[in-house]
Amino acid sequence: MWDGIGDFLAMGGYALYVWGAFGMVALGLLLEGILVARRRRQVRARLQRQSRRPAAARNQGE
Amino acid sequence: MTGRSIPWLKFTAPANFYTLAQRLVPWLWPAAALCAVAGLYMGFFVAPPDHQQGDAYRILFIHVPTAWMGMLLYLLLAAYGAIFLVWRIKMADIMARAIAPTGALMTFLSLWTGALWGAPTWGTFWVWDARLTSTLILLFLFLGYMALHAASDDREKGGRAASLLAIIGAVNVPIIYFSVEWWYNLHQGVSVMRSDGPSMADSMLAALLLMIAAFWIYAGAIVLRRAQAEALSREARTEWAQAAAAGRLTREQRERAAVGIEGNRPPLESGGQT
Amino acid sequence: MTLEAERLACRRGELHLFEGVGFALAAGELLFVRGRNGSGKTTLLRTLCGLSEPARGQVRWLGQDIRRLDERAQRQMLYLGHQDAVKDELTPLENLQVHQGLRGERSTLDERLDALEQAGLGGCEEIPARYLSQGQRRRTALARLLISPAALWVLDEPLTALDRRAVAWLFGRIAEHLRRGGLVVTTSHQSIDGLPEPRILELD
Amino acid sequence: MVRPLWTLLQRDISLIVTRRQDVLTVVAFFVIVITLFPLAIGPEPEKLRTIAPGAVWVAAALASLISLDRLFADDWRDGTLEQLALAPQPLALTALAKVLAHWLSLGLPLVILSPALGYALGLQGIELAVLAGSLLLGTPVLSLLGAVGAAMTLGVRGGGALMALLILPLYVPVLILGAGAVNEAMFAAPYQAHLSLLGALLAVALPLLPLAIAGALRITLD
Repeated sequence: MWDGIGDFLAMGGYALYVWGAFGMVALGLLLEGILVARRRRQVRARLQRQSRRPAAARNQGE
Repeated sequence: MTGRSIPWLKFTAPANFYTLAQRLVPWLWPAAALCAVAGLYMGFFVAPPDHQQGDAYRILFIHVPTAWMGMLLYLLLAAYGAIFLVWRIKMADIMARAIAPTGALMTFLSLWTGALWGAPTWGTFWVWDARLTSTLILLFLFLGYMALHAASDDREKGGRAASLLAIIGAVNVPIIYFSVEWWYNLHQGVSVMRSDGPSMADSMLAALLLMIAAFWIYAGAIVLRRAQAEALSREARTEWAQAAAAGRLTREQRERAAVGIEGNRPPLESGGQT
Repeated sequence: MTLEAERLACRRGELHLFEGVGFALAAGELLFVRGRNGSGKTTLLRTLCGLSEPARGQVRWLGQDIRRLDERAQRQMLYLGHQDAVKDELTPLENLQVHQGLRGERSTLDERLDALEQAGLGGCEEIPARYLSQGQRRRTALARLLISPAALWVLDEPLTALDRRAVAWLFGRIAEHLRRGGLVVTTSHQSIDGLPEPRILELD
Repeated sequence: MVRPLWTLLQRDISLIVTRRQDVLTVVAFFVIVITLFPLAIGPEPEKLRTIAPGAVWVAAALASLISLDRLFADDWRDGTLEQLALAPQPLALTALAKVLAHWLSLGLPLVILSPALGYALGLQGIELAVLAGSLLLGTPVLSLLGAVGAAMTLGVRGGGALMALLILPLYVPVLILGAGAVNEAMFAAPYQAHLSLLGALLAVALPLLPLAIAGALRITLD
C-alpha cells in the first residue's frame, strides 16, 4: 500500500496533522504512565520507611 | 455480612482491591499493547485512504476512542461519586479520584486530535462546533472535580463535596450537550461535520474497534494503578498496606484488613436507612 | 425523655479521636465532657446534636436517630457552639428575635427584653452587636436559653469570655433547667464548682 | 413551617440592604462589564447590536457569580449556619429562602436595569422586553447553581476562583437559552420556545438544586 517508508511518513501530504495527533496521544499516555509509576514508587518507599521505623511513623501523620 | 455472601462487596475493602488490581494489571498492559499494535497495523496498513480526506482521516482511529473514553469516564466518575455519597464506601472515592486525571487527559487528547483533524478537512483548527464546545465543557468539569478534591484539607469531606459536584455535572452533561447542539444549529444552519460521513470500510471499522478496545484496557490499567497508589497512601498506617508496599501481602493480612472494613460500617439499623 | 449514645466512634480527617463512647442521659441529668485539647470534645458535642456524622455508632434523642429528627424533636434541642451566631449588624434584641423566628418559637417583646435584662444586657438591647464586647455577645447568645422551650441543651464551652458574675448566673440557669426536668450536655476548661453534681464523661 | 422561612427572608434582605454597598457593588460591576464591550469592540451601532444579548447575559452571569461568592460565608463564620442546620424546618427550604432573598436583593436589580443597558447597546422595543424576561427566568437558575458552588467551596482554599471553575460550565445552558431568546427576537423569529425552555430549566432547578445545596452545606458542617 505504501511506497516505502518515506511515503508512509508523508501520509499523503497530511504528515503534520496525522503525526501531530498520534504523537500527542503517545506523549500524553507515556507521561501519564510515568507519573503514575513514580507516584506508586514514592508511596511504596514511604510506607517501607514507615514500617522500618514504626514509632516515627505514628507521629508523622498522613 | 461476610465477603462470601456478596462477592462484589469484597472489593470495597482496599486490601482486597489492591490484590485484585495487582493480579489484573499485569495482564491488562500486554492486552492493551496487543490491541493497539493490531489496531495501528489495521489502521495504517490495511485500511485504504479515504476518497475525500486522503490519509488525514486516520486521525479518527485515535480521536473517536479518546472522545468516547472522556465521556464514559465522566459517567463512571459520577457513578462512583454517587456510590460514595450513598454508601460511604471509601474505595468508591479512591476510584473516582483515580479516574479523574485519565478522564481529563482523554478529553484533552480528543480535543487535540479533533483540532488536528479539523485543520485539513475543514480548513481550521477550531470551530465552535456543538461537539467540540461540549467536549471543552466536559474538560472543565473534570478540572473542576480535581480542583475541588485537591482544595479540601479533609480528604473525606473533599471527596464528598467533589462527588456531589460530579453528580450535578453528570445531570448537566446532557442538558449542556443539547443546548449547545441547538445553539449551534441555530447559528450555523448547516453543520460542517456530519456524523453520517462516508460509509466505513470493514477494515476501517475493525481498526477503530481495536483501537477503542486498546484505550478501554489502557484506561482500566492506569486507573487501577493510580487507585492502588491512592489506597496505599490513605491506609499508610495499616498492617496490610505496609506489607503490600514491601510486596508480601498475605491472605491472612488481607482478610484481617477486610474484617476491619466491615466493622467500619455503621450498624445495620442505621446503615439501612441511608 | 432521654439522649442516648451508642458505641460512638468519631474521627476528624484521618485522625481517630475516640471510640466506644456510650451513655444514656435522662431528664434532669447533667453530662459534663472532660478531656485535654484535641481529645474531641467539640466533635462529640457536634455529633450529639447531629451536625457531624459519627464514623460508627448512633445517637438517639427522644427515640429518634439524631440525623433524622422530626420537627418536634428538633425543636426540643438547643445547641450553642463555639461561635455565637450573633450578627454584627443586628442589635441583641433583633438577634434574639431572628433566632427565635428561625426555630419557629414564639415570645412576646416583654419576654425577650426580660431575658436580655436577666442575661446582663440591660441598656444595650438596641445597640448593634458589633459595638458589644466578646462577653456581651456571649450573653446575647445565652439569652436564648431563657426563652427557648427546648429540653436538651448542648453547650460547647459556654463559659468562654464570661466574667465571674455571668458564670454564676449561667450555673444558676443550668441548675434551674435541670430541676425542671431538662437535660444539659456541656464542656469547659474552667472550674465547674457551683454546678449540680454532673455525670462525667472522660475523653482521653 | 412558613414563619421561620419568612423570618430568614426578612433578615437576609435587611442584612443585604443595610449593607447597601453590596447591592451597589454588584450593580456597578454589571454596568462596568457591559461598558467594556463597546470600548473593546468599537462604537459601530450594528456591531454592538449584534453582540448586545450576549454581552448583557455574560455580564449578568459574572455579576451573579461574584455576588454569590459570599452567600453563606458570613453565616458560616459566625455560627449561624449551624443554627440553620439545626432548625426544625428542612435545610433545603432554608437554603431556598436564602437564595430567594439573595436573588430579590441582588438579582432583581440587574433584571430591572437590563432594558436600559440593552437599549444603550442598540436593542429596541420587544427585544428589550424579551431580554428582561429571559433574565427574569434565567437569573434565578444561575443563583441556585451558584449557591451550590458557594456551599461547596466554604472554608476551602482559593474559594472564589475555584467556585468560578466549578460553576461557570454549569451556567452554559442558561446562557445559551437566555441570549438565544433575544437573538430570536432580533430576527423577528419566535422567541417563545427559548423562554419556555428557560422556564422549564427553572422548574427543574427549583425543587432539585436546594437539595444539592443542603447536601453541600451538610458536608461543609460535618
